[in-house]
Amino acid sequence: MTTPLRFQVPEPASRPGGKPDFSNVVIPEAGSVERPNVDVDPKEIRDLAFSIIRVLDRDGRAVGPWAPALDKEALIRGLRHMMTLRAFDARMQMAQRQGKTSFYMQHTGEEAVSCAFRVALSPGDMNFPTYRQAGLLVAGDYPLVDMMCQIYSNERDPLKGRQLPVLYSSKSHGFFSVSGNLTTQFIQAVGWAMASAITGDDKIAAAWVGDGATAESDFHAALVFASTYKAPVVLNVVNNQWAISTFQGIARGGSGTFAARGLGFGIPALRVDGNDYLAVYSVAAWAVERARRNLGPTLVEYVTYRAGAHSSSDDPSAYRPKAESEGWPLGDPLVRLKDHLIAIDAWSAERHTQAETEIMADVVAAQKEAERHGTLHAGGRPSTRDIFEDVYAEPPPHLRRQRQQIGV
Amino acid sequence: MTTPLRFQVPEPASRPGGKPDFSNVVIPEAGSVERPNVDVDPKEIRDLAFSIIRVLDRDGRAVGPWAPALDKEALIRGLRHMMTLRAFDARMQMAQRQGKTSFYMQHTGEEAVSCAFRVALSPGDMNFPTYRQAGLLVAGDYPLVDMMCQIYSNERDPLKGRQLPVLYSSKSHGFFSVSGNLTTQFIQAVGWAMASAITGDDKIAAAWVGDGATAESDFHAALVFASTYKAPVVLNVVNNQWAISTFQGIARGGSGTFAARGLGFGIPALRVDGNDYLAVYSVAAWAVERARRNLGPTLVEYVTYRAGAHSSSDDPSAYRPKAESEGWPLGDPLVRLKDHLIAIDAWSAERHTQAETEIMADVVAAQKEAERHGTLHAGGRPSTRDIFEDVYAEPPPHLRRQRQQIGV
Amino acid sequence: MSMIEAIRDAMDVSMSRDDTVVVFGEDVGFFGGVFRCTQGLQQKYGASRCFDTPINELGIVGAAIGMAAYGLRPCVEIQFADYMYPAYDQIVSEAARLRHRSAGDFTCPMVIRMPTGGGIFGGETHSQSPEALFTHVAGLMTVVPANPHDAKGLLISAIESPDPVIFLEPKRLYNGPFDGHHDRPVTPWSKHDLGEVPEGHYTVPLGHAAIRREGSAVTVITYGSMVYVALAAAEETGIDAEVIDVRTLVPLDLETITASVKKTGRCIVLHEATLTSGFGAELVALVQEACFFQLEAPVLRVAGWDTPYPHAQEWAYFPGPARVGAAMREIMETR
Amino acid sequence: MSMIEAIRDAMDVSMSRDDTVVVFGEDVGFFGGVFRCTQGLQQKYGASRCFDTPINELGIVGAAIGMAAYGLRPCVEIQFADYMYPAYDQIVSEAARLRHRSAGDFTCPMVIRMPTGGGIFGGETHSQSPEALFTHVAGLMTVVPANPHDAKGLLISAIESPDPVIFLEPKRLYNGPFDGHHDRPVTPWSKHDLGEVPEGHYTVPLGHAAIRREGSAVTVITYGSMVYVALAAAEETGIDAEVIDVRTLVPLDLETITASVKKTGRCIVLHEATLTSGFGAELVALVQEACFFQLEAPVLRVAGWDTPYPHAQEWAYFPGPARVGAAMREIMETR
Ligand SMILES: Cc1ncc(C[n+]2csc(CCOP(=O)(O)OP(=O)(O)O)c2C)c(N)n1
Ligand SMILES: Cc1ncc(C[n+]2csc(CCOP(=O)(O)OP(=O)(O)O)c2C)c(N)n1
Ligand SMILES: [Mg+2]
Ligand SMILES: [Mg+2]
Repeated sequence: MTTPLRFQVPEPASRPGGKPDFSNVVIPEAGSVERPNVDVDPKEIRDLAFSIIRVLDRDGRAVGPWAPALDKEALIRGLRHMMTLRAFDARMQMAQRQGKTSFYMQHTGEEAVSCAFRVALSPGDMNFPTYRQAGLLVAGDYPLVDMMCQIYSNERDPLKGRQLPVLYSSKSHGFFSVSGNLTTQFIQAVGWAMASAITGDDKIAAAWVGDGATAESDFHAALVFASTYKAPVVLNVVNNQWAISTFQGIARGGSGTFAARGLGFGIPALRVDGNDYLAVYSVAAWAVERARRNLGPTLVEYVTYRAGAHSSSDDPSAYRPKAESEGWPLGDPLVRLKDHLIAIDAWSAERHTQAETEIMADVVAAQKEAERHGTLHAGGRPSTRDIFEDVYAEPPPHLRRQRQQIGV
Repeated sequence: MTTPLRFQVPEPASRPGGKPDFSNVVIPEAGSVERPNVDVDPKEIRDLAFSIIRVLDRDGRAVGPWAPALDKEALIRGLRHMMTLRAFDARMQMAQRQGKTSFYMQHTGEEAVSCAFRVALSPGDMNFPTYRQAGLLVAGDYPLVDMMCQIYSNERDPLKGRQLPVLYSSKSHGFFSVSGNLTTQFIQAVGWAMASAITGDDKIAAAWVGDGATAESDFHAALVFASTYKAPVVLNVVNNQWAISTFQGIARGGSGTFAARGLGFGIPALRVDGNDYLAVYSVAAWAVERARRNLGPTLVEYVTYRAGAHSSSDDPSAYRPKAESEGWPLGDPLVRLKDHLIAIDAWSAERHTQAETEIMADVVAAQKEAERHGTLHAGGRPSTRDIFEDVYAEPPPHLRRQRQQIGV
Repeated sequence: MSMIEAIRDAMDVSMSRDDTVVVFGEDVGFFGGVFRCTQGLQQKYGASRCFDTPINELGIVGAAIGMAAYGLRPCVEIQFADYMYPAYDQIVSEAARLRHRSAGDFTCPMVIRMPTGGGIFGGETHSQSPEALFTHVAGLMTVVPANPHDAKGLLISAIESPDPVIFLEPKRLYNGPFDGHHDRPVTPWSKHDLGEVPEGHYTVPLGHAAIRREGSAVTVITYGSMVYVALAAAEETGIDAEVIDVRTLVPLDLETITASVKKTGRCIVLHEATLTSGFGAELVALVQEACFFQLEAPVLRVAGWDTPYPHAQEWAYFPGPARVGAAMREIMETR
Repeated sequence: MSMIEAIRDAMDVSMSRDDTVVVFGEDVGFFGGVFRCTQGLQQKYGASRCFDTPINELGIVGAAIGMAAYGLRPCVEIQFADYMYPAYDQIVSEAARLRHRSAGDFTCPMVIRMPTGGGIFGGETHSQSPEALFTHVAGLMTVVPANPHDAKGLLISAIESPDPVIFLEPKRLYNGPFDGHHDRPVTPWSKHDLGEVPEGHYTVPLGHAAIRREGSAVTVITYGSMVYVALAAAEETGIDAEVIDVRTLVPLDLETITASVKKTGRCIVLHEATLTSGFGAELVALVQEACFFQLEAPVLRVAGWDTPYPHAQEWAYFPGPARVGAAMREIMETR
């Protein structure tokens, strides 16, 4: 027999006890990647799937062809969105520790992705998010109190206590009901976009998935349908380097990037610095315009890092170096946008501290308001009747019988 | 509102009544595509996913770097394999029309793909075929009588009448049980290959799927696992231009080719003239060597044409021009190998006619033999007991009770 | 008209009345479906409303869910019920629960049509009856028509339903009321009153069973092809069976069922799907609870064997009139 | 030891005795599984025999089928039973039928482990009990252990089985015999006799039920977490119930069940899964057929409501001792 085969399982560059090592993340200079027209032939831009589009340079200046036309007010709003999301995470994470709810998931380090993307959308567009895009709600001015009531499963929970915390839903805010099952929403987004095209509407859809969840087979269904029908959809992959305990290499395999997945379908694929608010906005706007102009889908990979735990049930120190996040080469999205605003004299350290205080005050106020309507185990809660409603528009006889059994 | 979106559904170049049109199939000169070393970096050969590797030129000469080292005897054997498969198809198609079985599927025009690939494998390697790779059995000298007994579901059917005709199974001949469900076998092949690597074996797997079935989500699972674990597997896509009534554009979408799917996974992807026996063999050998040398998976797209109906239940004239197959630019694999053998003075028109007669005689003899053991509705048949056996290794009580109910 | 024509007519009527109704699936567009159920719809309504899809059942249902969330009413075809499994996650985890988990913020009005059942020598992957895999799932409705009139009326109801409906079409009934006597010709629907299908729009409401034969001796609860097997068995045994076609498995018309069983005091549950954990088990559980004191014999089940559906031994697998007749005799002897 | 340790021990023992046993799934390799059931196995046996997979359940099961066909004995983990649906086609159409369709040419010895059931505030996607979706499928065996001793012995039997086994682990029992009294602390397995797990290799054979409480008044047939709910209800109502832990749903130990029901004359079927078409329906159908003339009351079912599993209203959904006790009183009053 010829030399025996060997089984190969990818391993991350470093594990607990080891030194953080991101030498494999090749980072081009800010401003160095060209910006094609939105009607470019996908074939011409295959290389964009293997680079990283960046706008903010080391000195906090916005450079290169992808530097967007966002005025100071817009940028300050963006910073406030990210600061709000971070403050919200801090309070809710603590509330979970205090037993006020069962579960929570933070966005730490990834705030720019959903916050900046949201700004590139128009009213009526629809996101099909995962559990880690609450920035779409925050940047869309969805009431923090309502988010908190959902997390607390209290009497004011818009979802009536049925859903796990953070699996929000808001049609009016272009935020599709988050599923606990990974990746199912990716093909649904494509279907929603097909419907918009079928009816001659001008709304577009945005699909969201994490690096780990791209491995699910629904991802393939989405790319096949999007490619075949040229659906007006932006296919977003948030590569925060980790699934739960498995690093991106397990899902990604031998392809250098997740953006590369688009190449097999003739779908233009861009890779962007996910911690660069300006770059994220600019790439999102490019992809949204392609969809809106009926030029078809775009795949976007956001290169970022999950600085916190996967969820309140997770402890990353079991599978990655404790200090790994400090080694992350793309920095912190809030700090980078803040530094940019200061560099362009639109902001100052003082205003920042002041803003932090204001925002935290707002979040705490919202939390107080939410808690007046109860938390998971105390105070006002959804009724038992809510279990039986909305299973169908009209409760069928067998459900009416079951309701009567517990007398609600 | 901006200009309304439009829904786009791909349409084939021509439909019934129209002229066959394959102008979209770009065909490079035979011998014009380079042949990289098997340990090449996949990045270096992305262009091979968009070309077509061809060996036999217009004059029937074998040209270029992919011309394999197959001696005359091997080539004549290959021709005989393809002629046998075609004769087999003719007889079984007729038997189905005569009501001797319920269903049949032909290979007309695609004989080179499975017949030539089989020759590149070694004993112990395992194919995970679809219903259209019987050439793997024929070229592996599996008894025609056994194939026919399976088709007839008769008393000698190795599968005891349980399976639909042509869904053969033969572990000893490296032919995994064909499933009636599309694409499920693609990931199973990767798992088999992983097992071979896990145990330090030197056997490799070959996965098979049609152009239409690449759309199934199991295809994604297979590419993800193959890419992540560098599994020793050859991933074969037989692009015969049509699914049932849907042309390849419906499954392929915006990517120029099916081979391109590999690029998203860093899997080397080759496209080959599926009607060129020498090219198919040569590409298969290249991919098999990569797998055997633990260099990982290869995706191969065979460009061919389904000259016949999808199955005995199908009538292609309802969805494509009657004469479309005559317009197919890559010709007939049997004729092309025959012409090559004549061009190199290894064969003659006379020997060909003689071989046709011999082969048909063998097939007819096999059919007589098979029919002595019965056909679907007449003569010897599998027993009713066979319904209940092999559901589990040991029949559990409830199945024993059910067997007793019909007294078998 | 045939059941195929009735089903096509239901989609045609719905598409002409409501622009949000769209129809798609594998080979459904240009070709009109492998069973021809959608023939002519693309020509009539254009490729935006009736189109071919890639071969990906997960994609078909997943895309339909997105469309339904947008506001369309997709009516999709899975080529054979045997091929619904890849879509099972989208059906169970998504379509069935969307209204509930979003508290009505998003809904999923859609129909998933699929040919079901055996009798066509289709082997294990063209013969299955997976209805019980849907009836266990809260949020779905499951419908099985047994004649052209019901097929059209029920399909229109399903398309107009605000919630997802699984619409299982007994393929062996497409052309006539097959009663299990595979050695005899099947009379075409054109020669059958239930083959008389009104023109235009009408509905058969979901959740209502139909009594196909009145009787006093034993109640046979069934659906799909088995309705005609039960009728044949009644004639052949001379046992005065009451044959109930439940038509809608969920929501179930328990009233009609219990009224009948209380009258006859005996009950047989009949389906083609494998016995264990089949929908028949649910029917037995409900009947014995509701009619315990009226039952003179245990409720019997006649069903497919707990094996894959075989190719050559099709008629030994299919629960035909002989097996049903034997069960009728057995239950009449019990006292 | 805890049920988690018992399950880990079963895999450890099997891997050390048989090189062909491989373990993989999402987060099961380096990290040792989100419930820590595979902790230490990669360190002990290497990444070739215990490894992490991409997040694709279809791929996990599909690859395992190929490995089983090669000659390995994969024991894979689906992180939560709620996530098995993407793999359902591979389980139903492939693993379950491979031996039959290939006439034994290829077989599929594999175990698919998955945590099941609620009680952890996991909401609709971390709480489901999909056992009935497996029991309907010919070719599968379905096992639900209810204590550490059985968990280890049954899992070793499952790994050594020549056919595919679905191994459902009631996650609420991982650390102790939870009886539905969520307001009380759970005594850890270490303080429970069934938490005493023999060292090394032993098996609990598939297909055998266990009587957890002998009684004369009513038979409660159940499995998983509900075993302890039934025991609690018996104590609290003072009704002398016989509690049967079926342990293996398919193949089912019908003898033990019918012997008990014939003795008590009354029967309650209890599970956490949604009522309609749940495995309880099959148990009722079998019991009423086998024990009709001994039954003094209809068989009652206590089960999860026919709705998705809610987050906040978990304890109104979970069939706890109060609901089971009420059913016991009701059935004792019927005569
Ligand atoms: C179908 C399915 N399988 C598994 C899980 C369990 N699970 C939840 S999140 C997660 C990791 C996802 O990682 P990634 O996609 O990278 O998203 P991230 O958490 O990093 O944002 C897993 C395995 C699930 N929710 N659904
Ligand atoms: C899961 C599943 N969906 C649908 C089908 C029905 N079906 C059988 S063959 C076929 C077309 C496959 O086309 P292709 O993959 O191109 O293979 P070819 O027949 O051309 O060799 C379809 C739709 C099936 N067998 N399984
Ligand atoms: Mg991630
Ligand atoms: Mg094809």
